[in-house]
Amino acid sequence: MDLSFSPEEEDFRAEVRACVAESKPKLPRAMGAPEAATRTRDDYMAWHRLLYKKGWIAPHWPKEYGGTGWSVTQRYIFNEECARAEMPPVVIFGLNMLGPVLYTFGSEAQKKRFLPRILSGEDWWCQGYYEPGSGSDLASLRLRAVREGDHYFVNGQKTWTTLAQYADWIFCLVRTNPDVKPQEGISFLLIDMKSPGVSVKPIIVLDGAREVNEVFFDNVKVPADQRVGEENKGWTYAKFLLVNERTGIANTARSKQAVVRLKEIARAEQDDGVPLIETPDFARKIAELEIELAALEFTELRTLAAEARGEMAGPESSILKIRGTEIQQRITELAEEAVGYYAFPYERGLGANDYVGPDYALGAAGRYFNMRKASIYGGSNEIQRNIIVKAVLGL
Amino acid sequence: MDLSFSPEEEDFRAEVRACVAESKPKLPRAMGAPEAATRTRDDYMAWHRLLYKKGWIAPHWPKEYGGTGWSVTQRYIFNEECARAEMPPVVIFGLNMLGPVLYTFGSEAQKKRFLPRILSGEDWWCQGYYEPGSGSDLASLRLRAVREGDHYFVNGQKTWTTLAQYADWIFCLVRTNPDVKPQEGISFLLIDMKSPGVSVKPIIVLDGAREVNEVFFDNVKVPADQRVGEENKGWTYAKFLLVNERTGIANTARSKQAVVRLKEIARAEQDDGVPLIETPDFARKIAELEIELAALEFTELRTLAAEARGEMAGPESSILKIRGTEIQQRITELAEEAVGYYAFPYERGLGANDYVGPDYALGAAGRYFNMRKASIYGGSNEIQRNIIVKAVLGL
Amino acid sequence: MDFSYTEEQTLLRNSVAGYLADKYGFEAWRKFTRGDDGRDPVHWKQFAELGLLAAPLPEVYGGLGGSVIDASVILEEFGKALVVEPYVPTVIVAGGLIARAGTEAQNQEWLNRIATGDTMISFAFAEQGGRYNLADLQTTAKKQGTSYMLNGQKAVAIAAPWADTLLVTARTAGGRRDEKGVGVFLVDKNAKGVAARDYPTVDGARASEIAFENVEVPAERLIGPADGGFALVDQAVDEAIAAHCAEAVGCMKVLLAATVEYSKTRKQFGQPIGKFQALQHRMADMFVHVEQSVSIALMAALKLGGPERRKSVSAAKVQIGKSGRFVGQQAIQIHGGMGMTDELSVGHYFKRLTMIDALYGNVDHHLKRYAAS
Amino acid sequence: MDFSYTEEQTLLRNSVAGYLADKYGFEAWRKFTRGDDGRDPVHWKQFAELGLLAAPLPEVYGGLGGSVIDASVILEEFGKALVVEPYVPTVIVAGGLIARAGTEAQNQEWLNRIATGDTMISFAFAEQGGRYNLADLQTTAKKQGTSYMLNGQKAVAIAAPWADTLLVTARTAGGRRDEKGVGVFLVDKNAKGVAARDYPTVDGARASEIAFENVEVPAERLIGPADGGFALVDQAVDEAIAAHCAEAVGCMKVLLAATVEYSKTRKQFGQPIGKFQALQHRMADMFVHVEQSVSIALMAALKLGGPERRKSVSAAKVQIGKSGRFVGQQAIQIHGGMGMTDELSVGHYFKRLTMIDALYGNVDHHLKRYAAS
Repeated sequence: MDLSFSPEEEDFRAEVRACVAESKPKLPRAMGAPEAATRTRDDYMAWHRLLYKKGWIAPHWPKEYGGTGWSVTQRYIFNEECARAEMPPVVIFGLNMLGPVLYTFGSEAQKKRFLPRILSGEDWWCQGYYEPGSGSDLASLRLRAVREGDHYFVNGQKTWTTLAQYADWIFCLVRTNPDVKPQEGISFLLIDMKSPGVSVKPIIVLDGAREVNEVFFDNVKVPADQRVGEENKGWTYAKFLLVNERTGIANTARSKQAVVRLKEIARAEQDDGVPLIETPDFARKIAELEIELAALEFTELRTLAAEARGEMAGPESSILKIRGTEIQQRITELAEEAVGYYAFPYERGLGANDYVGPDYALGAAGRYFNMRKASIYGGSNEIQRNIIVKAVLGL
Repeated sequence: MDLSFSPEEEDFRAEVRACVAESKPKLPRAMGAPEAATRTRDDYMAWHRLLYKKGWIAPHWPKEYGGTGWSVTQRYIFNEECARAEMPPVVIFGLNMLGPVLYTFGSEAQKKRFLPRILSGEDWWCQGYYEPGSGSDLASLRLRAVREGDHYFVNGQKTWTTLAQYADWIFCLVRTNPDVKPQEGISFLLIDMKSPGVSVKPIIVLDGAREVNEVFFDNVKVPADQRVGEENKGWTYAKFLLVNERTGIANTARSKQAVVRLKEIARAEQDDGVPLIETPDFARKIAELEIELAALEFTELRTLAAEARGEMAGPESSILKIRGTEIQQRITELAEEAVGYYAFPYERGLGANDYVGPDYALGAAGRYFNMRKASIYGGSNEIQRNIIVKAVLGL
Repeated sequence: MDFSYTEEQTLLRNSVAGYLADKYGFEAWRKFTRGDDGRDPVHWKQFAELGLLAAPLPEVYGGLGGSVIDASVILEEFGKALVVEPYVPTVIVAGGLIARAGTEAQNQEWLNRIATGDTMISFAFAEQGGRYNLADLQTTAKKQGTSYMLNGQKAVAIAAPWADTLLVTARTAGGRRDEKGVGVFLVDKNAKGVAARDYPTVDGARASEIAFENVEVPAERLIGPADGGFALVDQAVDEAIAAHCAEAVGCMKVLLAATVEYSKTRKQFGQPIGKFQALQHRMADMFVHVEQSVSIALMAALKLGGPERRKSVSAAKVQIGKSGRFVGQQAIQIHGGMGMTDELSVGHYFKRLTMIDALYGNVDHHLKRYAAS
Repeated sequence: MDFSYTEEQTLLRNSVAGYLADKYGFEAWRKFTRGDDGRDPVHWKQFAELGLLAAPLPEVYGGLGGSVIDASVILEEFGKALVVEPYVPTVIVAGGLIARAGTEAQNQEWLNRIATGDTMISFAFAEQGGRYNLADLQTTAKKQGTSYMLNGQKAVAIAAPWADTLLVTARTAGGRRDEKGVGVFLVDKNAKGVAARDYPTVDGARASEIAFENVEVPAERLIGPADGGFALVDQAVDEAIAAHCAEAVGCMKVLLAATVEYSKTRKQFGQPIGKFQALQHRMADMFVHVEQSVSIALMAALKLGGPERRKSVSAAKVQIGKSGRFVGQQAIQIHGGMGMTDELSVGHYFKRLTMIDALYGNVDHHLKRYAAS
């Protein structure tokens, strides 16, 4: 066991840090957490395009498909440096979710057609998994796809589709056979969002953001060669994607940086003339948070080490989702608490870039409200516990 | 709504206080919490006998059976004064558990025979409810009683029988019909512990105390007139007893006094030369505890007020069990924490009345260990939540 | 000891609840809180007509002489309907403070105006950098002849955009955090030198940042002694806290009921999610939190007039702050994605409970105050 | 970065686990911990033969030159078997301290004796009234010629009834809580003026209250500088904490496995209690606690030699303290009445975890130390 980095790894860190430092001023505007809720498509894509040019857009893809071929440690370093510089997150739907499904299960034609455009950012993908009736019980989905000749005709609805308003394509779980066990009648379709019959309706969430949408399908015609893998085997690919999703979800690098921000607030905020961070109660809460996060970081490192040894991410990785999201929620909760009365102003009511009170308070309450989603989406934390119960504890 | 006491109630409080002050020196020895684990039968009975002489032994029994006829408020005052003076608890099996069952469902002969001896303390009762296979699932009990002529013959086992080593009698739930739904084949029997075939085996618990026992029945002959109520209707009486038990279980008066003791420890214990009670972390924990307890006391008062209005204790009273036991556990946990290294000594290893370290540390760890039982017995806190779920929330 | 509501209180509850159910439903609320004004002015008038604004005020000045329990009854119902009107600042804080410390003339003028709904008062006490210390004031009031000259800024004055009058705390003497040297003034919102920057709040109300630049306030608008206002404000805020605790109880009761109801209809894995024991026990815990909150809100109200006022008010604020977070967070979690939407009321109760925790001192602040009192 | 155990470490784990499974089962443990001596002397000898006592000590003095991870491996297995022998005081604290600060002669003598199992050392550092401050010392050591004269009392010296030697901290200079002026001495347990009052501890070990009355300690029994012992002790205690964290992980793993197993067989309401979702989710939470504890214990061990030693050790002690309570309490709760009995091992692991929390500073102590470092 050894915690230290090799000289090569230290060199790599320096290279990443330089790239990040050079890129940041080129981004359209400050992309720190407070502005996240109002990011445009261009805001998201600017960093994506720079990384693409550098050849760093897909650290976890195999080299043959345009990945970097980095070691687990290099990816860890890359994430750390990006988080520390508060670079915008790269949109994960194409890169982290669909990409691995395609290069693992897609046809050669699909790989050729879609993977390069995911890397370049030409195609923005969104995820068509959830439906009004099927949240945690994903397999109960009902979006119907009926085969006629070389096409499927798709009718029904998806919901909670993140950033669908920017999407060119959607990957969808659809029901191709309603007469078998739910898991056995699902297929995995790629659908052009510009197809006739596709419509998108925003869902406004607690902080006022338009982050998710309903997507409706009215007799949408989809070429059969846009089905990934076999018909009615979509559940396999769906689960593959979900497990993949879970490993990145701990977000410890981002959370570490968010704690740095939180401490800045707590240093600025005064309680009877004492910086909040020096009051015993708040100091304790930050310490408890940092300690949970340190433990989670080492849990993540252990998972990465197993991955580096060639072991598949197992059900234990549900821990990363559970604690990772709890920590993210806790950070936003403490920030909301720290800003005192300045949790009240609803900045959206003031127009863009306008706010009242200290600048560090901007968005603190909204992020707390918004982050409640983290224990719901991506397989609710209750579902993650069920996974541990069944797959780890064998109950 | 009004929180104040009438002049009559204040007079009553003075009378109780005087009685308590006068009685305390007559008790065989100090009966504070630290010594609880080593109390003898005589230790328990001394205060019982004094109360009996005074006519105050059964505050909640109707006057016709020897109760005091006190109002709810008087009983509240009485409990408060006894707790404040750390008078020993009165053993509840006869008085609080069996008594109400007998005067509600018992025959005239049973009332005449047993009630006076419960009041006087001549008969020590214990509770024969639980069995090795039936804990929270009480109705699955199997202790078999077969009727032959005027007698039942009882075979099997009870367990977790508190203080059975001192008991003259046991009230038992027995299975008289194994061929019907579990709840429908149970009877309620009173069994003389001196009957041939009854044997008692101690169970030593975490703090080393002999508090509970296994009780074995080997073809024990029990006269049929020692059955309470109808044959196979015992479940009704059993449930009546359990709901009755739950209302007293909040124990807020005792907990308030235990917090006083805890604060004494925290004042004596030094952390870097500062009394522990003045350190922000411990001060906060005590404040949180006191606040939970204050809320619980008012929940209890609301329940008592409903009782005074003639309403039966409902399933809401499960709150009293849940929060009451959590608070008791928390008090002992904080005391264990407060004494630092003096949680280590196992006093039982040192002989009676002998200990090392500061006297306030005596028994702190043992009480913490022992009190883990509180969320298990009397219907585990999980069962109490089930009661709320079904009977209050209707889920 | 007596824990029963009087018949009048039950009637009062029914009358408030009836009005709100009829006229203040969630869809109406969504509409008017998003409108330009952020409220529907008819409600304040109706509150006056129903006698709610007069309820806790002394009878001699147009009030109904009700008890603190009456106020709790009203506020619990207000909590259930997410009422945005400034009942607490106007009636409880300003009304209570004037009734206690005002001159005969002030009582005559202001209490009557409050009772009839003729004024709406915003309590401008908070300042940037002052956090929850009511004496941490940089706004000054200097005596000049028969007037006071007000200078400074106030933060997050809730309902100020609607108010005609501001109840302002300012330093008349002493250092920044001295308790001695605090004065309380009724300031005309339209007075020269008052500048307000209005904005919506996350819980559906409106508030303002207010700047005072050489604002002349006549001496008869000073309530109580010029440098002895702290104790008055401290008590008025405690009464406000007790009222908001009752409001929070109303919010929590709605959330619990809505969550239980939702869990009975929402199906996953072939059965209502209310059949899953992990969620059942969480709802049982929500119930325990709600009942403990009911109890402690009652305790705070009943002890307002006694020697344990500060301690029991802080105790209530702590319990309600914690329980409000637990109940709110779990309500959203059990509602799942639906709980995250602006469309359902659940999230709005959650946000209101969060803001009640921030108001007049959060859990940590009141834990310290509890331990110190 | 590398998170793999070496082959040697895997062999070491198997060898310790094998011995303990064979010879140190729970029934044997119950018997000898209740015997007069409280232990079976054969085990210490066997630990020596297995090379466990030598494992982390330098090779030149009879050790095996193992890493901190080796110690963690051993301690985790010790935790699983509730080992009562004073491995940590003897090998980690005394061994580590002597190896770091001892003279050549001291190293030769003592490290060899430790490695061969020829000595058992109790670490007598705690004092009544001193709580968790290692510098809060009232025991004094006064230089007199070539000796030190020791006076004072030590509290809860774990394993002292079995030890031949005491590692004692004493004030050589300065005021009661000064970090400067702490000396560390190896004191013969049988020296004149040493009086011990022995007793069992709640977790199955033995301890003593020790009084020193004019005990003469030769100067060659002073380890390190006469008044500079604090930093030595501080580091040795951090190493002890890392070791106990590994031990606690062992305890927790056993509790989780036992609880899951019990829940599969224990039936209530016609099904195994492991089918009740409320309990299932609680066991999932136990699993999360165990894994987080594994992680942070690893972190503490790996950072022992670096600049973040104090911070990461305190972090680990906090996490393990909290997780140990959660896992222990839930293990008992899910075992129900059976968990309360002395007969089952569950309660003993719970008690050991409770004592590990109390040892060398509990959660609150290390939260403060974490925030300060």
